[in-house]
Amino acid sequence: MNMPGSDLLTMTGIVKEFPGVRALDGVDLDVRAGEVHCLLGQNGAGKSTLIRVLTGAHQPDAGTIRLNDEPVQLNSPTAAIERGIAAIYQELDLVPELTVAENIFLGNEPSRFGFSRAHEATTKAREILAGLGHAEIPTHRTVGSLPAAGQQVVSMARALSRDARLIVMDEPSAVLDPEEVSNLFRVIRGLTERGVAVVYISHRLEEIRQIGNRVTVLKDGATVATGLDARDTPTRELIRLMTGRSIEYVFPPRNEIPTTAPVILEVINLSRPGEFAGIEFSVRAGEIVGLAGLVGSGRSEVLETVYGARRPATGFVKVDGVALRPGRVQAAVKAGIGLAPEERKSQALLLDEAVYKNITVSTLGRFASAGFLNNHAEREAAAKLTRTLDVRPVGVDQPVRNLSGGNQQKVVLARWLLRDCRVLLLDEPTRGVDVGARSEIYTLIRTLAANGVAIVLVSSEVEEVLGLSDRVVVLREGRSVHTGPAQAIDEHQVLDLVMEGSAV
Amino acid sequence: MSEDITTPETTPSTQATVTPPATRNSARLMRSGVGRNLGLVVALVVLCIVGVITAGDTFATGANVLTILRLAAVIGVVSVGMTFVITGGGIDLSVGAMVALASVWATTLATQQLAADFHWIFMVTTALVVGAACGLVNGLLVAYGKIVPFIATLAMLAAARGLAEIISDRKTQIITVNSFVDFFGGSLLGVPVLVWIFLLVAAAGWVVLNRTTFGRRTFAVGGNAEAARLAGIKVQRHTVALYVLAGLCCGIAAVMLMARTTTGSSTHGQLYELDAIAAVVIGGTLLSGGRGTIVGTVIGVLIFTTLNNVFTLNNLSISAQSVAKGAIIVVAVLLQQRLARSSNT
Amino acid sequence: MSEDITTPETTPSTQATVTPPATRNSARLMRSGVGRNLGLVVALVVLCIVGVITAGDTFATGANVLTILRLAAVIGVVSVGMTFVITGGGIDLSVGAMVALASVWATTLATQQLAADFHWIFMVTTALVVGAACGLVNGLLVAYGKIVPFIATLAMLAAARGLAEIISDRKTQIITVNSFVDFFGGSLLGVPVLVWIFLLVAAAGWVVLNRTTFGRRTFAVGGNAEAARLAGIKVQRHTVALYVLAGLCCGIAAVMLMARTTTGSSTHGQLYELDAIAAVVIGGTLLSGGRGTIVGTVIGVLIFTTLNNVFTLNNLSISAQSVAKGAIIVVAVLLQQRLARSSNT
Amino acid sequence: GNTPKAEENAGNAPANQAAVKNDEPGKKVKIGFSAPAADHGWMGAITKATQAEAKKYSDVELVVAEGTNDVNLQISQVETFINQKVDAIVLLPFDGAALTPVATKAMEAGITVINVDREFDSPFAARTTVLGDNHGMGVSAGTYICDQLKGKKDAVVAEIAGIDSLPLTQDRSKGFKEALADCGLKVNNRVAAEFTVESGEKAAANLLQAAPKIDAIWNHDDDQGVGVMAAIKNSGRKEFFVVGGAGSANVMRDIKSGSSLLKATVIYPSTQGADGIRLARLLVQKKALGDLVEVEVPRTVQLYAPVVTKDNVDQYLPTAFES
Ligand SMILES: Nc1ncnc2c1ncn2[C@@H]1O[C@H](COP(=O)(O)OP(=O)(O)OP(=O)(O)O)[C@@H](O)[C@H]1O
Ligand SMILES: Nc1ncnc2c1ncn2[C@@H]1O[C@H](COP(=O)(O)OP(=O)(O)OP(=O)(O)O)[C@@H](O)[C@H]1O
Ligand SMILES: [Mg+2]
Ligand SMILES: [Mg+2]
Repeated sequence: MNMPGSDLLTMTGIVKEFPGVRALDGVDLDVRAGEVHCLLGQNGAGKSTLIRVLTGAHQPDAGTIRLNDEPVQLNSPTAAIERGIAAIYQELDLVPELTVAENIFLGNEPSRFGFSRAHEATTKAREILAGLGHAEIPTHRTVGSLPAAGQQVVSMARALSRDARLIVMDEPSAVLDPEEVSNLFRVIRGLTERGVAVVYISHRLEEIRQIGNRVTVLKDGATVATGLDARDTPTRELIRLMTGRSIEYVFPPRNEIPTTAPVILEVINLSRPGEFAGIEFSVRAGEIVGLAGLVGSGRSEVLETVYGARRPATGFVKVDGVALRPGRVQAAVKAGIGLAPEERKSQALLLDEAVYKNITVSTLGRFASAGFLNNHAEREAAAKLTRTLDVRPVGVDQPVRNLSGGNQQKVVLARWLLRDCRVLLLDEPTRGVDVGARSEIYTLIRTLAANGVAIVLVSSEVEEVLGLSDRVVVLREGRSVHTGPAQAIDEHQVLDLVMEGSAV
Repeated sequence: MSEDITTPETTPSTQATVTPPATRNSARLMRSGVGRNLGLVVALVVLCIVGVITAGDTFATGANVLTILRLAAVIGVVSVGMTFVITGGGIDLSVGAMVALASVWATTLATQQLAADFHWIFMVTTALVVGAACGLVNGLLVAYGKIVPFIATLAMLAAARGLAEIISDRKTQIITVNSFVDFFGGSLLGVPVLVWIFLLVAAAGWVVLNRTTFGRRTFAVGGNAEAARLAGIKVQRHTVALYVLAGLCCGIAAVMLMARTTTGSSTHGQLYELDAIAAVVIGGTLLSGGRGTIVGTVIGVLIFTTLNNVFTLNNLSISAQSVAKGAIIVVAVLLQQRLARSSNT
Repeated sequence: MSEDITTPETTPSTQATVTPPATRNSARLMRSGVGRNLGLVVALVVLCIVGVITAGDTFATGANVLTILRLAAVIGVVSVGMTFVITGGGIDLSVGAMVALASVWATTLATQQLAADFHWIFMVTTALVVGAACGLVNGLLVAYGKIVPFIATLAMLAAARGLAEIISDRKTQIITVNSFVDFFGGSLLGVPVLVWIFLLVAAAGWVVLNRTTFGRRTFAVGGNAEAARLAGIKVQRHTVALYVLAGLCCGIAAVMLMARTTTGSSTHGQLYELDAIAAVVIGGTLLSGGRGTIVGTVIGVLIFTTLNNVFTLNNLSISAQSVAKGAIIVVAVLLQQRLARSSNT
Repeated sequence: GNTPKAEENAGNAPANQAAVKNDEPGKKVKIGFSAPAADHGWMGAITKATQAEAKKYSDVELVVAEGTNDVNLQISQVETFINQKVDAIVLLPFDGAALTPVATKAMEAGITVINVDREFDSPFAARTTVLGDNHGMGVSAGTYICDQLKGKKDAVVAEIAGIDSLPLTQDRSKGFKEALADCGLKVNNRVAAEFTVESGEKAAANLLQAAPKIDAIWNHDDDQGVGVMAAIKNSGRKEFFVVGGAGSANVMRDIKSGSSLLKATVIYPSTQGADGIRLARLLVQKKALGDLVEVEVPRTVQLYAPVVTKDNVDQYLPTAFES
């Protein structure tokens, strides 16, 4: 192991070009052993690309990488792994059909003469998961059946399973709740104490403050600042470095909801065994109701059930007082409900399709006459939204696959903003979105509400739920433990509620 | 399928962020039309050049071009239907059997009698209805019975061919309705009616796939069925429609084959499933769904047909043809990939 | 493929997080072994019951069971190889052609002379090497040439069959090496050697797929090739290995077919690709890769062969057999799904 | 009565008058029949004629296996027949050599095997073999074309073969080539189809492009010939004549009409399977062939491949198969 403080990794002048896009244009990064080095930048700044260069998944067009002052060629993931570089990628790169244990040791299976030692793998996997505070995750379950957060934990476990001296974490906290995040930080501290270096990427600046030592800021594929102190650099300064402008990082003011506003959405006694039970809430026109809770508390399931994508065991959903046929997406869509789902890759995006096609796919009727599409109108409408949401690069014709994670999320959101829904169900709408675009999105959501849309919001960031909603419903293990105005409760109370269900 | 193994660098990527509108439009054209199919076009052109060199006097004649087109027409129509099914994330192994069944049903004594007494349109309608009905069964089995498309359509393949044999008593049913043969065997403006039909079907297919909501939804269903469902698309109903479309195309192909051979027979359309899928896939449609191109399919069909024609003109032995075919397919695809990659940089 | 359309309810969900270990283990067994294949087993049993009822005196005899097993053996070995390729996210259309080529090459005069002079092992080796070599070419084309598996193996199908015809001059090559025929045509402990080979190949396939790192990595490559690459798996090399394995299985199948027919011929193995893929898919392996089961494949093969046997015994009209086959496949799959669903709740 | 029912002519041999005594019912005979896939007209006709023949005898029970081109499956079908303890097996093998071992096994099990059309490579594999004359077909077609083209030294002769990988196709082509060589001609263009209408049309369309001028075409199979004639009609070409093969009723009617380019066809009887049934029955019941003095059924019966022209078509039309 290296002594803490010595330079472990130096990347200089890294250039990476994709056809038509210069994603990295001379990036420098140096990481010391035993530190948490934070990488900041707007969506599309090139963070993930830099990480992929570092882990051998991409080949740089120029630049040098030195490990322990030795120049290295990382021309395949294997090469990077062999040199002790492990990564948690932004897009969960797991094999859904394999079990948790198998995923953790993928490519590094405990084996003898080529025969895998399942028992050993299970035992070791349990150890690692327990170390991550997730002993409850069953090692024999297929990863595809785990929720996003569980998958994220498996991803972390995999990175830890290799005896790495540098671990790269690309937005590991995007799907985690505060409880999980502090868990993660505990693990990271344990790593750095052993001299392992961690490169940490997140759009949540408060996390940087808590865990980071130094910060490097990327903008448009170039390093604009490096070696900043993670604790002392003012937020304003960081945001200015990232975006080139100063942004008020606050929630827009709430609208007054007239008491006469009609109730649009009613959820009555909704249950699905094993997921949630007896969920009841209603949303009035112009109101934003936030669902708070820990990961796994069943918030996504509730939204999907309201949307008809899952069939409830009991209860029903009413729109304008009329009960919808349960378990039918069509019925919900007809009644004007829209759902921006949680997992963009598997539930929302058509990765190989152009940005504008992704945005208009659930509003096609509006751009068609007699079934024939007006491509021009489609592009116009999509372009307007991508400008508002600051999607980069700006063209609406490139396939969504080529966008950065945060920009993909904006595309998902744009789809539902385009649609004139009466009820909008937003599941983690700002997952992986940078600070600049985040405030745009908040404003948009507010504006929608002001126009009379009933909105249900799920977010793992309690601050976001409280700041944006008019009322909050707190879920714990599939049951609602509190309902009330957002202003009457603070972050700590919510956290106490979700963990114990007793406070207030 | 494992074409996904390609490293991210090789995925066809797109124009620069800051291209001015004019260039962007032409770039878009390049990408969507000629560009994406450039390799295929080159492969076809190379094939034609080989044809001209080795059998110039006969290959480059108008009559030969029409022969190639006529041969391409039947399997071409089937392939257009197949393009829809595959783009929508399915596969249809029963196309050949559906062609056979439709041709047999449309040439039974009863149907022919009706056609002779009134109009040949009865035969055409019968073929189309039979094709669409088989497609409907396929679609229902896949979308609502949740049987994997491969197995559902394999079952249809067995059943439809068996039914065709039962109906025809395994006899070749000769068409005696001359008006039918005259119409479909004839020409319009010097181009055979069959070729016209092919052109029409391909053009209609292109428009539907690229310019309508139906087409757009097909891409969505094939690209990510779950996302499509959550986006509010009626995925099951759409899937059924895709198989009906394929069945309909088989009905049309049956009419064309009836005109070409003046018969209906349970042996018609043998191995069309392989030919059609091959043409579709070589044309650039993804077997895993979500990406499909009618232009590519048409060129794919033309490549295979021209290949056969060149072989025959050169009097090659069938075995040598086989080996050469394998090699040429590989070379053509490699060529196409090279070109696709370089046209993107 | 569009089996993904299924609503979340129908995806095989799993037991609760907090099940006590004992229940969990038995639940796991249910799920992985019998459970997942329960529907298939039931379908097979139903088929057998039908056989016993309709033709009890002959169906239930030991000789008839051996007949079914012997028939299943050849296509069974091919299907085991196919299971690997499909699980790994590919497909192999060339299996039948590889069987033909291997059988022809292993029965040329020269090889037979060698075998007669020394040992029949030379014929076996030739067949295996030819199969593996073809598989190697397939694998290289797919993994490094980045040609979609469907097209690459379609090209191999054409080329290998053509080559087999050229080598054999389209004549059936009769095996004169008696020791070869005696060995492979014989029995061991009352069970034909061919059946032993099938059992061995299936058992080995099961162990490799489920108990070795190679097997685990096959699932990873088929399930998410990019994730596998990032995890440090050499995806390309692995893909090549899968196709070589399939080729090797074809070589073994060629030896078995040679023993059964005492011939090598370019017409051997016709449409094995369809039969094998059908058995694999009906067995529960996902065509899109990432999920595969050898047990399912073996039962799938047995279902199809038993079906044939029952039909032959019952003297159904040939066309009716086709129709019935299609219907039975559909019913079997629906049955399986119902059972799989109910065993999960 | 057990005499063949009044023949509405379902494509069967004419009543063999001398065999009447043989037709009297005897011991029950269970016969298994297996043939390649009926993926073309002639093969369909074979199966149909066989089934029709068996129906005529009240003492014959016929078990028919699904047609297949997979020798492995066909072998198992024969094995199943053995398990069923049938009295006789009429076997039209997809590949004669490949089915030899299992046929031998059946013979060893005491079952009478009748080999039809494609020959086994061992004399012990069948009691009796009924063969068409493929080589003879080629010779007949070639000789006829030589006669018609006599004197034309630079005549262009084209050949449209059937499934090229089958030995029978090779035999036909060989005979054709030999006969042409005798009169100084050769095959200028050769394409192969697959015995189906559709493939015939396709092959012929390409052939007509490849050869701008043709004097004579021999097409191996009348079923694919329907497609061949359709292609010729489409091309509008008339400078040649066509000789067919197999002898379907359609073709014979065309020949009779005289207005077709089809001038002749060489018969390849589709009654071989039906003959097989009769012979199997006789053998099992230990009867002799009616018109022979010999008390045993002969080992080999090779059917004759005559050329049918306008002059003699009436003689053959009644037994021709409706493809
Ligand atoms: N395969 C690719 N082809 C083309 N362009 C790409 C590709 N991958 C990334 N890009 C582009 O490179 C740029 C950098 O993307 P990257 O994913 O590194 O951003 P990021 O900083 O990680 O953003 P986010 O915070 O949203 O995750 C973006 O403009 C993106 O569109
Ligand atoms: N980390 C985990 N490990 C294992 N199972 C989990 C985990 N998290 C959630 N689950 C299971 O998933 C179910 C609901 O998870 P889900 O992700 O839908 O909840 P959520 O409140 O929407 O959380 P998120 O904010 O992550 O979407 C729970 O019933 C639980 O059994
Ligand atoms: Mg990123
Ligand atoms: Mg959720």
